[in-house]
Amino acid sequence: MMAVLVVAVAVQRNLFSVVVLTGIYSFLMATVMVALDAVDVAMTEASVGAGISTVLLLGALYLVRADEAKPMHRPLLPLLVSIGVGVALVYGTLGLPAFSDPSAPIHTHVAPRYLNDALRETGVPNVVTAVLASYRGFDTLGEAMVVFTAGAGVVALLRRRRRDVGDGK
Amino acid sequence: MGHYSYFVTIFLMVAGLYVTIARGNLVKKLVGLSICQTSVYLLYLAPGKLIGATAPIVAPQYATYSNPLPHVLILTAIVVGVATLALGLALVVRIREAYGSIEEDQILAEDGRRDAAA
Amino acid sequence: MKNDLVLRVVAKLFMPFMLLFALYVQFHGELGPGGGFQAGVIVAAAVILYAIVFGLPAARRLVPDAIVESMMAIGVLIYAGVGVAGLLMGGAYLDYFVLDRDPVHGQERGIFWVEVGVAITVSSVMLKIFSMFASRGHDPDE
Amino acid sequence: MLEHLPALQVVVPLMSAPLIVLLRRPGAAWLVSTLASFAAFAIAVALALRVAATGTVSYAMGSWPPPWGIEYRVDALSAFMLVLVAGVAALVMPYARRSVAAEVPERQVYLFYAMYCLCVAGLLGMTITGDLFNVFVFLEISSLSTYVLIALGRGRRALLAAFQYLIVGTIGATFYVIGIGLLYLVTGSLNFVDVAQRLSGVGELRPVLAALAFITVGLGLKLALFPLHQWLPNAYAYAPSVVTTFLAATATKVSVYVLVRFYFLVFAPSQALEGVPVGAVLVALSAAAILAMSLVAVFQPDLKRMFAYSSVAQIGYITLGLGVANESALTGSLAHLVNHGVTKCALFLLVGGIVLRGGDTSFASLAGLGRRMPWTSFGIVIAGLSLIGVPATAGFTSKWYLIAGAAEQGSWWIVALLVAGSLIAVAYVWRFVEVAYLAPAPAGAAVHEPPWSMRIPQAVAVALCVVLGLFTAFNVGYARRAVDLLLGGGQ
Repeated sequence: MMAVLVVAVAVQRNLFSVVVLTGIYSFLMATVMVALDAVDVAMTEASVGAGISTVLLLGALYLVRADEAKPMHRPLLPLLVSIGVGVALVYGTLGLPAFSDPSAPIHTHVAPRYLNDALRETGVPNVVTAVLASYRGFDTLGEAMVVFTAGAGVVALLRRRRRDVGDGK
Repeated sequence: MGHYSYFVTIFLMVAGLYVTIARGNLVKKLVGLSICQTSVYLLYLAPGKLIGATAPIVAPQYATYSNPLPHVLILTAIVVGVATLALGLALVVRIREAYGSIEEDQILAEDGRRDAAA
Repeated sequence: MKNDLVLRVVAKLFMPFMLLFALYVQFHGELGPGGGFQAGVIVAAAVILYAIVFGLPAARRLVPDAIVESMMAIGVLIYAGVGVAGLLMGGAYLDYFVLDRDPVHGQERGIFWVEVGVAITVSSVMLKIFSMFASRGHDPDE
Repeated sequence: MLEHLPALQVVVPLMSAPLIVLLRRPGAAWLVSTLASFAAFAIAVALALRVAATGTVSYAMGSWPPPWGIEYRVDALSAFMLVLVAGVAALVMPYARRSVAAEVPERQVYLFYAMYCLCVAGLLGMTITGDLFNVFVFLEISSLSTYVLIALGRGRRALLAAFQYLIVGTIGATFYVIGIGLLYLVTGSLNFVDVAQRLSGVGELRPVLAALAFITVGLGLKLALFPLHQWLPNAYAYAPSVVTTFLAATATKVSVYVLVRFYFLVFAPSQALEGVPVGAVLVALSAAAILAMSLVAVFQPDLKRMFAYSSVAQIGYITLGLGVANESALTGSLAHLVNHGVTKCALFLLVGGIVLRGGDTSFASLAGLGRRMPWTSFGIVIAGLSLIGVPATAGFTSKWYLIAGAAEQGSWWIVALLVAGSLIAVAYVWRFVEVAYLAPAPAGAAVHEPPWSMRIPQAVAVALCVVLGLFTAFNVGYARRAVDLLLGGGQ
């Protein structure tokens, strides 16, 4: 289902449809995340991927008003590069532990402490929140900074210069 | 199940990457990029799942939980993704205002003409 | 859309519930899914809805631009400030144990303020980005 | 407070960015970021002295012990990089006041400085952190702010350059995330030291190999490793002068540094990669970079672009040393990080002065520059000599070690290549000399140098090009210590 959507996104030339399809893709991704027990992530993906991103894309589309032009040349090199990347990843993942293997390193190292002790050490039952805000709180500070950077950056790029506003000279 | 989840992830990722580097339309590039990033999330989340486990919110009636660390990392990655998208779109809007086009080929052609005239 | 009565009424009715839900997500984040980031996005979505239905100028009267821009900075400063508080009270940076005599309480307090900071930054940044895009469209092309 | 220096190193510039946004005044913004960058420089020097005296410093964020929490780790290698990044950041600031006022629209100036602080904090954070994922977060802080800084350059081409860099940079960051994801899946940890230790117990090598490939390509995109460099010349050519200077001197270098950490402190000690020809591939790519990019630089019509291409070539020298990977070559590589950083810093600072006074850096408009801007031209020649690697300049010492490293290994073709690269550098530096001194100046041109606030940083940078060539205690001395750390397996 998601694969079909992605192909549709790649083929579709009407940018409006592309954006809508991407929104649907994000919602599907969110449901997959719920199935994977990542409820916090699913909630974020649904609100950010399907919500905010779509609004931003639509807003930008309103400003640029365009459809995609026909490509001028056959993109052979990108295809090869993409396939090469895919092959490298398949090769790499073949050596990984199988799906849902409880003896995989990620389940036996580091994470158990979070699951066993987070409630006692931080008083917060949602382990994701505890790790996010406390154990790896500095990452989250960085994350907030990234958001801030994007906000200030968009202001820097899109704020009218004095001449545009017409109050300068 | 085995490695099935990885292969799905890889397909999605490669498709996104292809759209990003093959397409000349700047908005489409950004869409491809965000699909590519989104699928990487699965690469982290899928291995964290344990069948029979529940979401990592500690409660007395459950004993096994899925791994919370990938969730935290991916939360951060999602935020980074939307931040990048916002900046990218802002640039696209400015490019469109400056060049009147959002096709990479046309923009480069325009710059080439300008160079030739100079 | 500005003149559609149904939309206007529904939007007005929805606003308090969306904000309430955001608060729930914010403060329930320690027990269930959710937290500052998600709550921030929901707050932003509520105001964006308002802006879409009532127009950007109305939304700007509701939350002036300058305030939104300052809030972006204040949010991260709260977060980073919690870290500095940890330093001043004798711990490491972002050390919440020292924020209260009882270390676990200190943790809870630290996490609470950190999430508040995240929510403020996220909601104001999302709002700001939206309004930057929206106001860009209002003038003649090129 | 002294034991908290590692945290303050990053937090001071990080917190000054929102502060600037609150203040909003251009003057105040400049003052805050100047204070922050000088404070960061002072902290970096203090940390470097402490590492030299007492060895590696580890700092646990939030008092959570690694690998559960995020560790900050200052060792001989990262202390060395911190001094470079913070030093350049501080050196550029006094210069920035006039240059930014001339090149950036007034209403955007305070945001420019906020972005600059974020970029500095991002690069410092990448350098100091001991956590794989934290590198990604700070990489993104520095990248996002860099895109904005480039886009604030004059003219619409800056926008396209920033966009192209955004696409490439994000792909690079995504690849990096994939790479560390694979490492995480096989080791269960995100801490550099912990991952390195656990990696030696990993029997299955395919994910580790794939991780190596993805991390190399991801960081290679950021550090402009040939042939992944296409974004760099445009980004450097169209960004504001201050940004070009800071990026050329630090941003690519920090990515090289992260790559070095991975190669020598994560992959090498685990012996996971015995028999994989990483070095040979690096040497081949670097050789291509040195020759091809130096030649391309010779034929550029614009001074700024020429130096941008020369940067790609010079990064080739650095990665070449990593590929050869014996003691001398590595010393040369790491010393070249600093030497080339300082040299390019000087060159772009001087070019920024030309932009301020003339606005145009194409060779056609530089005719007779030696008479119009005698000091600037003289400075470019001195820094150019360092770029070539003439004895008694900074560039010479690092190239000398690189050549020695290649000779020890018996790779004479590499020695020949290094000499050839320098000869081509002579050709492109000569182009400037020819235009500036031998071509007649346009009639009526008077001497018109940039203001003192810009000349002093320029003079300091040019002087450093020579001083670092004569007194090698900092660059080569520290590089030596860092190499001991790298080849000693990290502990």
